[in-house]
Amino acid sequence: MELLLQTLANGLLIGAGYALIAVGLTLVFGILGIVNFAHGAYFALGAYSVLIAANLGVPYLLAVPAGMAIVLAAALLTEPLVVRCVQSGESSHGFLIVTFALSQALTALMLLVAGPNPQPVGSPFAAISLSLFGIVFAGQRVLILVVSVLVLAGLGLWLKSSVRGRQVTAVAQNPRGALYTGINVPKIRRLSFLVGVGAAGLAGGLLAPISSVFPTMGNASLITSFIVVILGGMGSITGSLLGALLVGIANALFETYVSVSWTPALGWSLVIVILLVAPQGLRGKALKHRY
Amino acid sequence: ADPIKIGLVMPFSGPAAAYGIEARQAAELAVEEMNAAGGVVGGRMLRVVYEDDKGTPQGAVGATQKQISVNRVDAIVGGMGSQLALAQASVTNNRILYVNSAAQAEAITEQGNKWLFQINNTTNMNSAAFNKYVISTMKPKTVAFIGENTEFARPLLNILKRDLAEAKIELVNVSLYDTETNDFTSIITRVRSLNPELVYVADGAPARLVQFWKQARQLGGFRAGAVTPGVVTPTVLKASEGAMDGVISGDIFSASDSAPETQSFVKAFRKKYNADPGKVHLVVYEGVKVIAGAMEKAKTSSNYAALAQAMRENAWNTPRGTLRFDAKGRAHAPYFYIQRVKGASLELVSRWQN
Amino acid sequence: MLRVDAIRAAYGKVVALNGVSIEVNEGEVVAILGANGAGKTTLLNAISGVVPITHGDISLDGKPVHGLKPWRLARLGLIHVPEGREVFPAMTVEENLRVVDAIGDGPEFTVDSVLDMFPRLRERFDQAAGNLSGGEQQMLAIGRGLMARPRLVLFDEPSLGLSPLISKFVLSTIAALRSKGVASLLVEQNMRAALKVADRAYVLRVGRVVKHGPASDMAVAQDMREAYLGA
Amino acid sequence: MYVSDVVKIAEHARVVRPASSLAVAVAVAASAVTKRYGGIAALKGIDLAIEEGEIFGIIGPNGAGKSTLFDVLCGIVQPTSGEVQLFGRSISGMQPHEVARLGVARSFQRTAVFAEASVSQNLCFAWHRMSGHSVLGRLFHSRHWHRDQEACQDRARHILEITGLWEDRNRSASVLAYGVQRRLAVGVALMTDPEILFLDEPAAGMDDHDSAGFVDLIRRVAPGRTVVLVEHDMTVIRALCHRCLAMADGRPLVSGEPLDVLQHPEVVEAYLGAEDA
Amino acid sequence: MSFKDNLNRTPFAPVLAGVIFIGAYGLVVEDPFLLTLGGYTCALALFALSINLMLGGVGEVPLGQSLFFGLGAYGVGIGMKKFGLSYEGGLLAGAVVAATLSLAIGNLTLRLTGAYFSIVSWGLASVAVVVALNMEHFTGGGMGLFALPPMYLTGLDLSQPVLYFYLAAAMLTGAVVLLVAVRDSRFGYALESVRQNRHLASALGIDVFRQRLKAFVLSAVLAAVAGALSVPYTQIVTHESLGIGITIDALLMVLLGGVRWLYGPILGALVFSVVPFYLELDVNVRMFVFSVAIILIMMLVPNGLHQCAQALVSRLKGVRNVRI
Ligand SMILES: Nc1ncnc2c1ncn2[C@@H]1O[C@H](COP(=O)(O)OP(=O)(O)OP(=O)(O)O)[C@@H](O)[C@H]1O
Ligand SMILES: Nc1ncnc2c1ncn2[C@@H]1O[C@H](COP(=O)(O)OP(=O)(O)OP(=O)(O)O)[C@@H](O)[C@H]1O
Ligand SMILES: [Mg+2]
Ligand SMILES: [Mg+2]
Repeated sequence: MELLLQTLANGLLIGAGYALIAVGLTLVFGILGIVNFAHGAYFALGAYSVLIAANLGVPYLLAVPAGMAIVLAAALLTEPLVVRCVQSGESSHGFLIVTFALSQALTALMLLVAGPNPQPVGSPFAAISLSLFGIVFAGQRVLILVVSVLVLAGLGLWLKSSVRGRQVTAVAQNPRGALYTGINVPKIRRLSFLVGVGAAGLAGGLLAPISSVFPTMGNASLITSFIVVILGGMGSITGSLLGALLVGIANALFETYVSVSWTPALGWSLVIVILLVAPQGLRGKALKHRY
Repeated sequence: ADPIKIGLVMPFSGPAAAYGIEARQAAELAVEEMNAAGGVVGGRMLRVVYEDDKGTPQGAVGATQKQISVNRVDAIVGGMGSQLALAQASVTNNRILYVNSAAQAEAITEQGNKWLFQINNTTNMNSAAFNKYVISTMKPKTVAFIGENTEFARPLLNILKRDLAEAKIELVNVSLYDTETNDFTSIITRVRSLNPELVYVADGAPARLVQFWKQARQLGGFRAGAVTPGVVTPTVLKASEGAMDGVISGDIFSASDSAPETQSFVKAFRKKYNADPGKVHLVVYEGVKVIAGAMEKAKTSSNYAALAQAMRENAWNTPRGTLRFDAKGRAHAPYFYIQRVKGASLELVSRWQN
Repeated sequence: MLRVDAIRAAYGKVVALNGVSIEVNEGEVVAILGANGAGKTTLLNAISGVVPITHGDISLDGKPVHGLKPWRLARLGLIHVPEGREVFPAMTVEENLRVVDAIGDGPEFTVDSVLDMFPRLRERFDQAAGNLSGGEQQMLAIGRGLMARPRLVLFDEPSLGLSPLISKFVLSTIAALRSKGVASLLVEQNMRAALKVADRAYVLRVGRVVKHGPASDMAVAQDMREAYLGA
Repeated sequence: MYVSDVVKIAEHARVVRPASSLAVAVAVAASAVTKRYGGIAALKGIDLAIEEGEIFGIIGPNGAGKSTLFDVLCGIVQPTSGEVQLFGRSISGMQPHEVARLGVARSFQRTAVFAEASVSQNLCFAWHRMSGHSVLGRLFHSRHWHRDQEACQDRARHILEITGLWEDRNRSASVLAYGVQRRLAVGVALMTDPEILFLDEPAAGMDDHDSAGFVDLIRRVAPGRTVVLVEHDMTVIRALCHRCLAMADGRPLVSGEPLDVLQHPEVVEAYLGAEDA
Repeated sequence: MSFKDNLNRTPFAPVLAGVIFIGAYGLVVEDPFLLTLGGYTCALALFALSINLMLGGVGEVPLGQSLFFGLGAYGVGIGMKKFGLSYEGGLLAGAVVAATLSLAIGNLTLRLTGAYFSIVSWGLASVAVVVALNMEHFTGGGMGLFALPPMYLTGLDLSQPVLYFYLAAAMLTGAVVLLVAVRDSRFGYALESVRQNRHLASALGIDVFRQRLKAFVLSAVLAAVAGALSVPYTQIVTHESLGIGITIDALLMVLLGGVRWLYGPILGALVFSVVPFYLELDVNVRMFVFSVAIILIMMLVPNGLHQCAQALVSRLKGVRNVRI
């Protein structure tokens, strides 16, 4: 019983982390139609930024926002590259190549500057762990859960009930129509790219103390985020939360009770099964017009 | 005279890039020392030429091919992984002298490849020593195995299973996780709930090893002894920030061995890089040194039959003592080290005579 | 209020507008007529900043607006109700209306007043816009345009796909907007109906204005035929 | 007053139905067709019998269910209840392409063309489904293949001419003016030489000249086919249709001769508005 | 210009040019590195063609195409090591398995589109990796299958660099001829119309799902053959051949070369496999430079390198292509 509860708690906490990483990916896809392969690289960049700030003596809780600011600056610089390729090209797959190359370039840059070795990031929460009825909650993970809930709820609220947020959705669905409606489409795109990438940076900074920092740390997270985003339905915030919790808890249960070596197949199998039943994911919306 | 070129084929990009960089450091140090001592084969200088194998077999083949036909190197040092070593060996076979520095699968040296040599112990050799220590000195009643699901950890598991069965020790858990895993909470939870007397962790990637131990500590750690064979490098120690305290490691090399040949290597390395050398440093350093030594002895850089003969027939003085190669090209060193992690360093527990 | 002076616009080598000049005065309804491919849509797109122009000038209230992006023009009270409706398909009718910043300085329209105008939309209030019928989408597009509180609306074939009854209603609405001080530039295929509500009209043929004048003078069949087709 | 070509043609050349048929076969039959989307009933019971060779018009206010009816008749949407028969064969459970292969072509209310292809390629796509060569045929019967290509081009040229698209044949479909795209959509449908042609507001967005041309075109191609069209342009309906159906709110309102239908008071009230009557 | 001039009367001319180039390359080049690299490049180009059949032909991004590449490689590996088949037998077995599996997979997944299809296909390939890792006695687990017996194709020894190059190039040429025929056939037209507008296509009587499935199966077989052709080069079959990395490489080749052009992937493969080997830079600098160069190329010629060639040709012909 205790093992089950602990496992469920683990799943929940891990899922919260997944959600935080995935939400930026889903946002950028939903609004720009871009599957951002560089998401993992921005995630790693967030972690490195926190590392640098921490090395300069900035306390962790300040280093995280500082790191996020650095990532935002990087996003601002790279945004024209990525967003420009949305419209140009006949194949409409140009973004694949651009975001992928961007991820390689960023990773190479991090390798060149910081070297390949994993480096530790300290956090005051890393040392704490709460124990409730014999169930252990690692402090840093609880922090992530809290931030994740706040960020997701904030984003969801923003998209749903502010005019600017609705405009973000509008641009996602019909940029041309948005242009005619007097919406500043490039600005909205930039905004959503920044928010998406910023969330990745934040996630990187928060997860760094758990995993330590190295240039390819984003790869695994990228895969999980893809699973989560697709499960939930691309572009849906509640969807990615659902997807993240589902994957987190399912993985935890499977690893504890069934098999570790088959776990990587579990997330994918979930995706495959769920999409065959619901082709738009759990909360995705079809964007098609009638003919 | 023309310089002698030694080709280093290593992963410089991708997840294993850390090893490539370490390999480069070691090779540079070795070459520097040799050149400072006047070069080899009549004063020819040594030069290292690098190619990236990206950590994939395809990449390894391309890089090795290029080393041979474009860069025209005289010998190749590679093998940062068994698949890579096999791929590289398929290209070098009968064409050039090839030294597999780090990969330890038995199969690499079973192919009947005359000009292939291996510096690291094979998995069997490593496990024989390490498991003996675990079983006869630590005497656990129950053991849990956790490791990456790759050609690195699987053979270790198989041998461990056999040895534990012989000693009637129960193996209560086996968790082989994917290399993309970055969260070990569930595995740790499960193992904690089983409460084994010993936890055996086999992971060849420094970043993951660090993650594992940090997460284990956050969840309260194990109430048991823990061992991990082979890969506790200085990088790992630094990044783990004490999360690995008390972990026992068995390795072919210990920087804290007081033997003079070890200490002179460690000192030279510290001087150049201001850090302790790890195992990867050692095997690549030895690989380069042994090749150069064989060239000097055989007075040739391209007669591979003669070079191979020289390699086999001589004993090589290296940082870990006197090294000999057997008929299959495997190196045999005098000692095996059992060490314990303490803070950011390893303390020597015992040195086993092989 | 709006002055378009000898503008030229081209898609690559295809010149779609070749020196077009038109004018819309305060509170006026001006019709643009012309055959398919004459360049009417391109003209509206050029005015609203969607298609760049290579020559000529456009000014709004005497200020040059040439090169301004659509969202800047919306701020100045110019809104374009485009060809092809361009609604947001997965958003509901309500969200489609509420997405608009009421940034213009024209008369106010609320969601309610739009729904009053098109009761059909009220019945479909919570439905995804992509599932609406063609005519319902057209109503939505018009309503959405008005929500931005424009003083000048560019209508590109607003009656397209509307039933005769509703299209009459839409045209009379455009006429009624005039009395609220909202000017319209109206592209229509239904020439007769358009000329009924318009004050003045221009006829476009292959990118040029070939005829213009008060609407009442325009309705001479033979002239129009020539103007349209260059017979 | 500018008298459009349409009106002129309408005056002295009403299409005469092929009189030969005493017992005319029914091409399109719908019985008690309903369609619900959640709470919305788009069709509330439609019965329909369109005879072979007929040009049949459907009119009705926006949202009356005309396009939905088309979707049901073409198998794109499965009705909630009721049945559709084409040439006496029930199409329930058939995929849209299977229905199309019965000899049905349609145009859509939202213009649908192959946007990345040129106008003439658009037509070739439509043709190849029926007559193109297989992969092996391409490899081993090169001569036949070339002949095929020429046959395709001949037919395409014919369509280009009758739809007035010849000038635009090499332009990409996506850059055409709206009205021209509508013509292309009709041309693509015609390229398959359908026995039943469903046209959803084909003349919407066409100028008077083009819609006159369109009326002409339909008259030209109508013999031997059944044409069903939805239109909001009453001139077109009057000029073309043998019979027509007025719908409102998912139900049939009136059907019969176009002139009668258009003068029916309910139709005038719900659809046309007083003045046009 | 008459309407008929649109007809391309010499669709096989580029193939002929290619054959001449291949012949010359094999004769002139003696360096085994360049020859084997040439052969491997042909295998990669074949894989890129298979990807482009999905990307340019069906309009989906097949992130999991490596599944079939890996099947081809494992077909040879398992066939030769575990069943004592010849190389040809292994190749054939891999292709047949790939065809069967793709039929089954396609039936399930081709109902999805866009990112959903891409990710599910990636998922399947990832599951295949897990299977390959865990079914140790069959696949060799993490170590893979190695020490394969000598490989012969049509009696020719593939360990000879020249022969390997020629045979791989011949397979590639065959695939190109097949794809040209596909493009000009009823199937090719149907596929193209489905890609551009599936609603219209189905209203014209085209069975959308079937066309997509046919293309998927064909691309799977091509990928499997490519995978089999890569084995004489790598000499070891590992789970890497099933992994996303190889798909991404091939995707980059396709996009770099140009999606809308049949030969684009081949051009891309050439650039991709040759250029990095000759960028004499520190590896990480090289990776950085190469990635940035790719981004720049995509900014300048968003439709791939063939756009440059096209612009040049039309400049020469005095025609300017108009696009906005
Ligand atoms: N994106 C484009 N690229 C190239 N040419 C275009 C593009 N859009 C329009 N054109 C061309 O410009 C000319 C004018 O087109 P426009 O759409 O302005 O005509 P229109 O008067 O609105 O016609 P319609 O009444 O059919 O809507 C046409 O010849 C058209 O083919
Ligand atoms: N997929 C759908 N989901 C929900 N409602 C739908 C759907 N399709 C159609 N409807 C509704 O059914 C009604 C009939 O639509 P339909 O498109 O058939 O009308 P129509 O007669 O063609 O109108 P118009 O003349 O404006 O084109 C509309 O009110 C529409 O909102
Ligand atoms: Mg227009
Ligand atoms: Mg309709």
